[in-house]
Amino acid sequence: MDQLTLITFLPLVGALLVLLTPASQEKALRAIALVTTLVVAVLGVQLYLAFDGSSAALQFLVDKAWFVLPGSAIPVRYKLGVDGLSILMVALTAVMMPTVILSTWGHVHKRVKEFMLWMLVMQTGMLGVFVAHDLVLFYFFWEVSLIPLYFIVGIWGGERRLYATIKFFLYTLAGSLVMLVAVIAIIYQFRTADIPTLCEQASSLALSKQVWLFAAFALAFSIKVPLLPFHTWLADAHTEAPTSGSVVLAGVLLKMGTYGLLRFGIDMFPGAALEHAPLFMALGAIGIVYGAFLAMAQTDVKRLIACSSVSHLGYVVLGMFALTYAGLSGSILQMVNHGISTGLLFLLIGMIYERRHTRALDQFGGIAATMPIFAFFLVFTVLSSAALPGLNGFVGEYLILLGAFQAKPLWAIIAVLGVIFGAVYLLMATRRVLFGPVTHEENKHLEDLNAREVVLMLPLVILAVWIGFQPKPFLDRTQGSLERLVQKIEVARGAQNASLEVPTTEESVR
Amino acid sequence: MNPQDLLQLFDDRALAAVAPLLALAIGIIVLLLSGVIRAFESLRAPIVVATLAFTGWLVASNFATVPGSVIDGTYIADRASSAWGLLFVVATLLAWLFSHRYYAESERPFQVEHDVLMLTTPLGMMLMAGAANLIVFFIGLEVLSIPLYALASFRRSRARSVEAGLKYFLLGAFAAAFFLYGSSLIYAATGSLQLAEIKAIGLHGPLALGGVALVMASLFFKISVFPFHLWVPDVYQGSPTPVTALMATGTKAAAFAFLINTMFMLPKSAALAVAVVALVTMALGNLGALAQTDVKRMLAYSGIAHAGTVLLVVAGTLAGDPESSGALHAALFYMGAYVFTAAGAFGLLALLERDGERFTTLEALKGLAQRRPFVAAALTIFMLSLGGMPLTGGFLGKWMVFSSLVRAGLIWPAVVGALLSVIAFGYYLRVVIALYMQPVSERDAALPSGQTSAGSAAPAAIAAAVCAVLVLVMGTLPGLFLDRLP
Amino acid sequence: MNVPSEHLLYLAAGLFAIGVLGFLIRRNVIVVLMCIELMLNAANLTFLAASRQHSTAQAANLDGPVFAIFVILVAACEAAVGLALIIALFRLKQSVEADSLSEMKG
Amino acid sequence: MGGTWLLWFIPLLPLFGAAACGLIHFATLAAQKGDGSGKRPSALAPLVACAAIAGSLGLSIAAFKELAALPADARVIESAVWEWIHAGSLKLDISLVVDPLSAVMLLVVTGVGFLIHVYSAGYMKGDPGYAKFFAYLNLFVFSMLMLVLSSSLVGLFVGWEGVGLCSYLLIGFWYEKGWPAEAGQKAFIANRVGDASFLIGSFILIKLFGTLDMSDINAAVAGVASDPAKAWWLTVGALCLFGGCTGKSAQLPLFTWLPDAMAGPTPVSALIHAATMVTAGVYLVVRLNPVFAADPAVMTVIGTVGALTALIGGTSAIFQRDIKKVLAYSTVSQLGYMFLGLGSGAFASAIFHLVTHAFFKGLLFLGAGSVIHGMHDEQDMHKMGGLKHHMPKTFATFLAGAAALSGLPLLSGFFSKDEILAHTFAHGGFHQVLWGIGIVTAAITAYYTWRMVALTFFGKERFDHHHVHPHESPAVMWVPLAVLAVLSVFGGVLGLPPVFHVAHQLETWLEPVTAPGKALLAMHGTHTLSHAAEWALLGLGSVIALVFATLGFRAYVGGTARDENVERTKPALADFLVGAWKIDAKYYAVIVYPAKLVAFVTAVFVDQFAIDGLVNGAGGLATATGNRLKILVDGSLKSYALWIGAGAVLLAFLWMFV
Repeated sequence: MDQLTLITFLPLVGALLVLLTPASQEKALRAIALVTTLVVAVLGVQLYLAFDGSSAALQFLVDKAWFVLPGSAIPVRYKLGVDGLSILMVALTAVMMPTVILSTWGHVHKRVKEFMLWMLVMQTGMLGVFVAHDLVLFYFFWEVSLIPLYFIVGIWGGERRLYATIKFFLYTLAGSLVMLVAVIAIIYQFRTADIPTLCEQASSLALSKQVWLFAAFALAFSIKVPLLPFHTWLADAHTEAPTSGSVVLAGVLLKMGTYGLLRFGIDMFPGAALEHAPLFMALGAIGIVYGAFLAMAQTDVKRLIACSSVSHLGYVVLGMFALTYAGLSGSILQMVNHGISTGLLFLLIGMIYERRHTRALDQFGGIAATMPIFAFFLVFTVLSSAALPGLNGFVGEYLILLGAFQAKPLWAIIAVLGVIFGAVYLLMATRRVLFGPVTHEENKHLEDLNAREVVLMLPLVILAVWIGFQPKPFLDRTQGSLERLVQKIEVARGAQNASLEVPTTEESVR
Repeated sequence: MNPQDLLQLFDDRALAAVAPLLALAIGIIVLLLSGVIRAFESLRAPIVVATLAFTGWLVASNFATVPGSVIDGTYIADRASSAWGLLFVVATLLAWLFSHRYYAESERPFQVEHDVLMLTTPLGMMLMAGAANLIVFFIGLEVLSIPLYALASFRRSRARSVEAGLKYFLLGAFAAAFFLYGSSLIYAATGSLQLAEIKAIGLHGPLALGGVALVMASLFFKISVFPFHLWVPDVYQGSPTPVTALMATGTKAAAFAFLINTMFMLPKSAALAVAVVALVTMALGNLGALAQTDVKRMLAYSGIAHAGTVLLVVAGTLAGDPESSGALHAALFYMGAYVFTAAGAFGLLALLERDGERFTTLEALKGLAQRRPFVAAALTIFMLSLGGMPLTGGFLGKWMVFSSLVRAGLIWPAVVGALLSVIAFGYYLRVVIALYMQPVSERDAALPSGQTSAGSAAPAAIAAAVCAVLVLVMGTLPGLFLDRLP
Repeated sequence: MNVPSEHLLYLAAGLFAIGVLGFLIRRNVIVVLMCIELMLNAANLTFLAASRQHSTAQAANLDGPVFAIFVILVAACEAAVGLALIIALFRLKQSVEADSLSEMKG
Repeated sequence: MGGTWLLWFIPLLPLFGAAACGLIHFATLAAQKGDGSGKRPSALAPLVACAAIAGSLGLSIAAFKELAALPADARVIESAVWEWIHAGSLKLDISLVVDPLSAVMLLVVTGVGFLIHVYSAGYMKGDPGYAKFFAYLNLFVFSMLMLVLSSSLVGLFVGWEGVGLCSYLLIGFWYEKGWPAEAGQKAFIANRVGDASFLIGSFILIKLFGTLDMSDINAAVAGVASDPAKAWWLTVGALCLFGGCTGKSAQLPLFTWLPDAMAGPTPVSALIHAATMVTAGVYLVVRLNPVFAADPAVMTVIGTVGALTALIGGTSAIFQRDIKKVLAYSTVSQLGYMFLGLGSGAFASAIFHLVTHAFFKGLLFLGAGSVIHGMHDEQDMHKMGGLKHHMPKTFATFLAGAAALSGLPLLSGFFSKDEILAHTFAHGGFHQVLWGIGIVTAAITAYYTWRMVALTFFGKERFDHHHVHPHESPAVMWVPLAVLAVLSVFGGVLGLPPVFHVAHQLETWLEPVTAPGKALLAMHGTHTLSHAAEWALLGLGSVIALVFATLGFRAYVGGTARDENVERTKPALADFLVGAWKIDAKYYAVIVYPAKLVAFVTAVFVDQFAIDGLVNGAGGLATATGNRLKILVDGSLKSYALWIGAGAVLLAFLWMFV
């Protein structure tokens, strides 16, 4: 049994086990889920270590026949593989799930069986998206991964959960259905559904057709990222989702959008990506500042973090569409960083919610006195999220800003403003939660984090410090693929300039 | 028609072609006889199942050997019509299984008549699918429709059932009359009723095109496409749920089978017009369903939307889809998936309805997942398949329909079609939300949970389970079905 | 002297039009049933006229009349089922008004 | 020491110290929570912290000796390189470099740091967060050492933001009081504004030089400066970097956070807001002196900002009532002096003033701390007076510090400040105006310093005797005061003016570092001062210092009468000065409130109403049309048949004629 099939479908086996155990035995259900995710985590780390970062080729390849489309006899294959662009996200998804499952001890008490079932199915869906290398298989995993979160938000969510879950489902679905037409068009155009071959051949398309296909793909992924105009579903989905749902949504699901933009936007249609790069850089940069202002005005702390996600992912898109090596590697690393820091933030807010059952900022104040350990972790996470050097956020952000500056200095400068506003809203929130006199009676005798809650956060904290101090092994993992990608972009840039016949005055600085 | 022709009628290849029809006919007659004799009363179910199984086996064997045609070419049993035939047999079997123990005591004595009527419908469908002559199609149409009119109003005690039956009858007859007058005009213009000859002669001039228009109108009525779709909600809601299942799946498939054979009649320039009609149908179907509270009526509207989707395939072919049998493949697979999904969905509603409570409203479905997890799970799978979610048959059906459009170059209709199914998910999700995410409404809390009293619902439950599994298999391992397409 | 076929076709068209209009206007369901019969007969007439038109001396084109026979056959079945339904309606609603058939809507 | 990991231990020791104190803090927390009796925090924490700082002090002295032993032109010790971020062609590696400049800074940071650690062991005794305080202090020293030792601008940035973080944590140390947390937040955000401009500057440097290694940059500046296209970028880059310095060293646009930073404990003010962190800006300019010296316009900008900040700082300190606020504004003013010096190319003298300022300002802050400690946290000078009998040692050391600060002749302050003024005067042209501002500020400095001394230690005892019993601080606190007093008095030895015909120790020591910058400056004309001019300036400086010192002292030795009548007669002026020219209030009006308003507008109108409205609108539109379509299906047979007939006609028409 090859590694990738094992790691992708092991959670499904766990889900089956959960299905078979009676709903009454909650302890056993939680144990199964935890054990499964732990095994997958070990596999994920093993995969990460065995991955050779310098080669751009697909590794751990699995390639079996699946079915053949009638008439034109286009083979659709069950093809899995990992390359530099996806290895970090696969490892993160595998490593984060045990933390998420462990956190459900605190806040999921009713219908535990269904919750564990949906969590495990979601993990398979997410891993599938990152490892699928057949366009149809990718589309299958892309849409199927919507359903588990739909149920998780819908059943265990807050008051407006039905509104939030329908809105999130239909919004993402609309994007992916437009993408479906593009997927069909490109498969029948090149008579194959294999992503690597499509990536090579697609750049040979006429620019106008390439731009149309790119727009369709980019729309679906921009909704998922979420990029600026399509972000309104995120705040509702986060606020109404249960803690573990928010952690997974922020930690991994949003990255499927950015990964999609990378794989199907830039890798598949470099010409069109070049054409649209300034637009996306603009949306990213403005998204950063817009998200920051949004967060400043929030009164619900969970909604505040959701808005901060809009701002953070603005960085990722900015870095990606700078189309420079630094920008690209920074954006891939920032996908992981955002998963860690925002995941931790949601976990912490979840812990406070379990104790105070409210998320309104003015209900807190002076909690640092009664819960020092909680205060330590919250300040730590806020600093990692505000990109303090020495922690994970900084490495990604520095590379992104550097890459963006090399491409379009204007957007980089606007993004640097985001650094300031980011610090502003995060520190304002920390101050209103932790510092100041204890005004509310309940805050006086909140008991501090217990062992379970600290242990479940440790892997993410250690990862944050490790990426902060020693980012080289993580960055080296993406080296091979990124060199291939940058080389591809140069070719497309050359072709574009040749077609323009205008000697470019602005010397390109590497 | 001299004696040689009569003998020629029964040479071996022709016999094989007509064998399934004969098998059905014999089955119907035996069933009728069993109804007459009180002693054979218990044999009713086995006869039905035996007939359908035998016919199914015959059709399947025809599918392999591709026999010739009967009565000098008016009925052809080629691979396509055999495939459709298989679909009709399955649809009827499912509908019949769901009608098991469905009717209240008052209608129980007429169960034999009900089964006879139900058994004649596949005969009509096969004739329609294999018709190469307008007469054979007309006969098939009537052999299908008249039993359905009776079946629709089977629960005479209920005003709604009678109203549905009568409405369906009057409008059905009205459309049939259109068909007749259309084919007479075509006959007047071309002098022949044989499709191949008509195709050879070609249809020009007002008379011929007027005829085509009228024929197409009646076909569009049968597949319930805009502006001929208005009867569907009332008839589907009024008639007993198993009959609705049969109507939604069987008749639509038969009409599409014939439509694909007569696509040549439509002028190429009509591609855009057909696409627009199809899209409007999808829009009306989906938007109409959005406003419904009764699940059965909602599924009726969703049926209209699905008819619109399959019609897109016709537009695709007219606009020049490079794959010759693209339309046939798409329609066959789509209707195949739709048969299992819609029959399963209606079957579940029938299952729930039999609990004596008007169970088909959304309000009644609230919190069902707690009390009847399997029914809820199956219903969710059907809803997702109707919406076209991957891992279900519905998705690949939609995939093939859109690919025929994309291949033909009709990009924007494909995009609009795709976006309309976002609206579709709007109401499919409403069912799933009721099942899983809303608490049981107090009015229904008192209802007995678990299996109901009215005898064992085993056959219906098994049928629904099989449908659900097949829908998933069609989604995950479509190879099994795709490789067998003609 | 034969009546030219066109005249027959126009007559049939007229009959068909009357049938359709009758279906739309008349309130009594039985009359509606009769209108359907009228439309069917219009089709029969066209069939026969066309058959005559397409028959030549040596080869008579008899498809039309064959179709006409089947139409008459079907018309009979339809009438039977239709009347049965109307009786059922009458038993329930004590009226044969077409408008009584509007319990389900929306 | 070169090429090994030993150098790394200078910053790493305080890091391990911080971690150890952190663990101690959490351990004591657990203990407190356990039996709830609030067991007194163990004395272990200060020991660990002071040991860590002592360790790096020892290593620093050893490094200094090894450096001194090297020949003058090859005075560089580089540690092993640590590869940090590799992104394709861009290699951001960090190695620690000890060269004359960083050696000086090392000694100042670890030396003064060690004294302040010892002092705070006494000052913070009994505070529940005792171990936490030392953890933060050690973390701060780690960041400062990283900043000073790092070879690349990225490593420097790590230290840069690290010190910003520690100042945030330490200012908001007593967070339960509420306003210290706000002050901490304000400090961090102001630093972040500076850091943003620093980032842009470093990106420009990468764009120009392809690397961030400071020695490579300094070497390549000459080449880049000559190419006209790149020179423009270089100037913008230099100004951006200077923007970063204003944030960190509390210069004109971003100085408002420093006075509020006094909310933190006094040792923090001494260490961070007097001796080390605020000097980071000066260190950066001297470290990258060629980059700044390439364009004379940049130098003038630095000079003017320095002069104006000095003036605003000085004037704002005159009527302050809180002793720490006086010292805070005085720090802003003295930093202004340093940047004034840098502006006229006097890199060595700026560093000289930095060193002496660390001594006497650290001393004054610790002295003030000792006063506050004795007066049970009373900081308002109007409630003190006549403390010279109660705290003789503190009084003596405070006097030395005050004398040095006000520039009384022969003391360290006099020499370093005078040297800056001399160089500014020598620079000529516009810088002479700046010199004028400098002289006026020197006068004001002398005035408010001695006002402070008079109000605190002389005159009638204005505190009520029942509650407040001022007492001398324990040995652990006044010994560091004594050491600093000695340094403040004899600090001048480091850089005697040329007129004394004795080699300027610091200038020769820093020659290799400042040479490239000076060479570039020389291209735009050299400036020398005749002996006579120098003597004149020395004389003028000492006269002004003496005159205004006595003026300030005599005005307030009697008590606070002068303050009261100024507040009565010219309330507007008093309020204007105490509020630091109302700049902070303007910031709130122009930046903070509008930002909150824009945030509210975007959140409610743009986001919820506009974008979300569209989304929900689409949903609503669909359901609305759905409901309206229901009317179409009216259940009547007739309408259905009509639709069918119409449909047939439509199809016929469509195909016959289209």
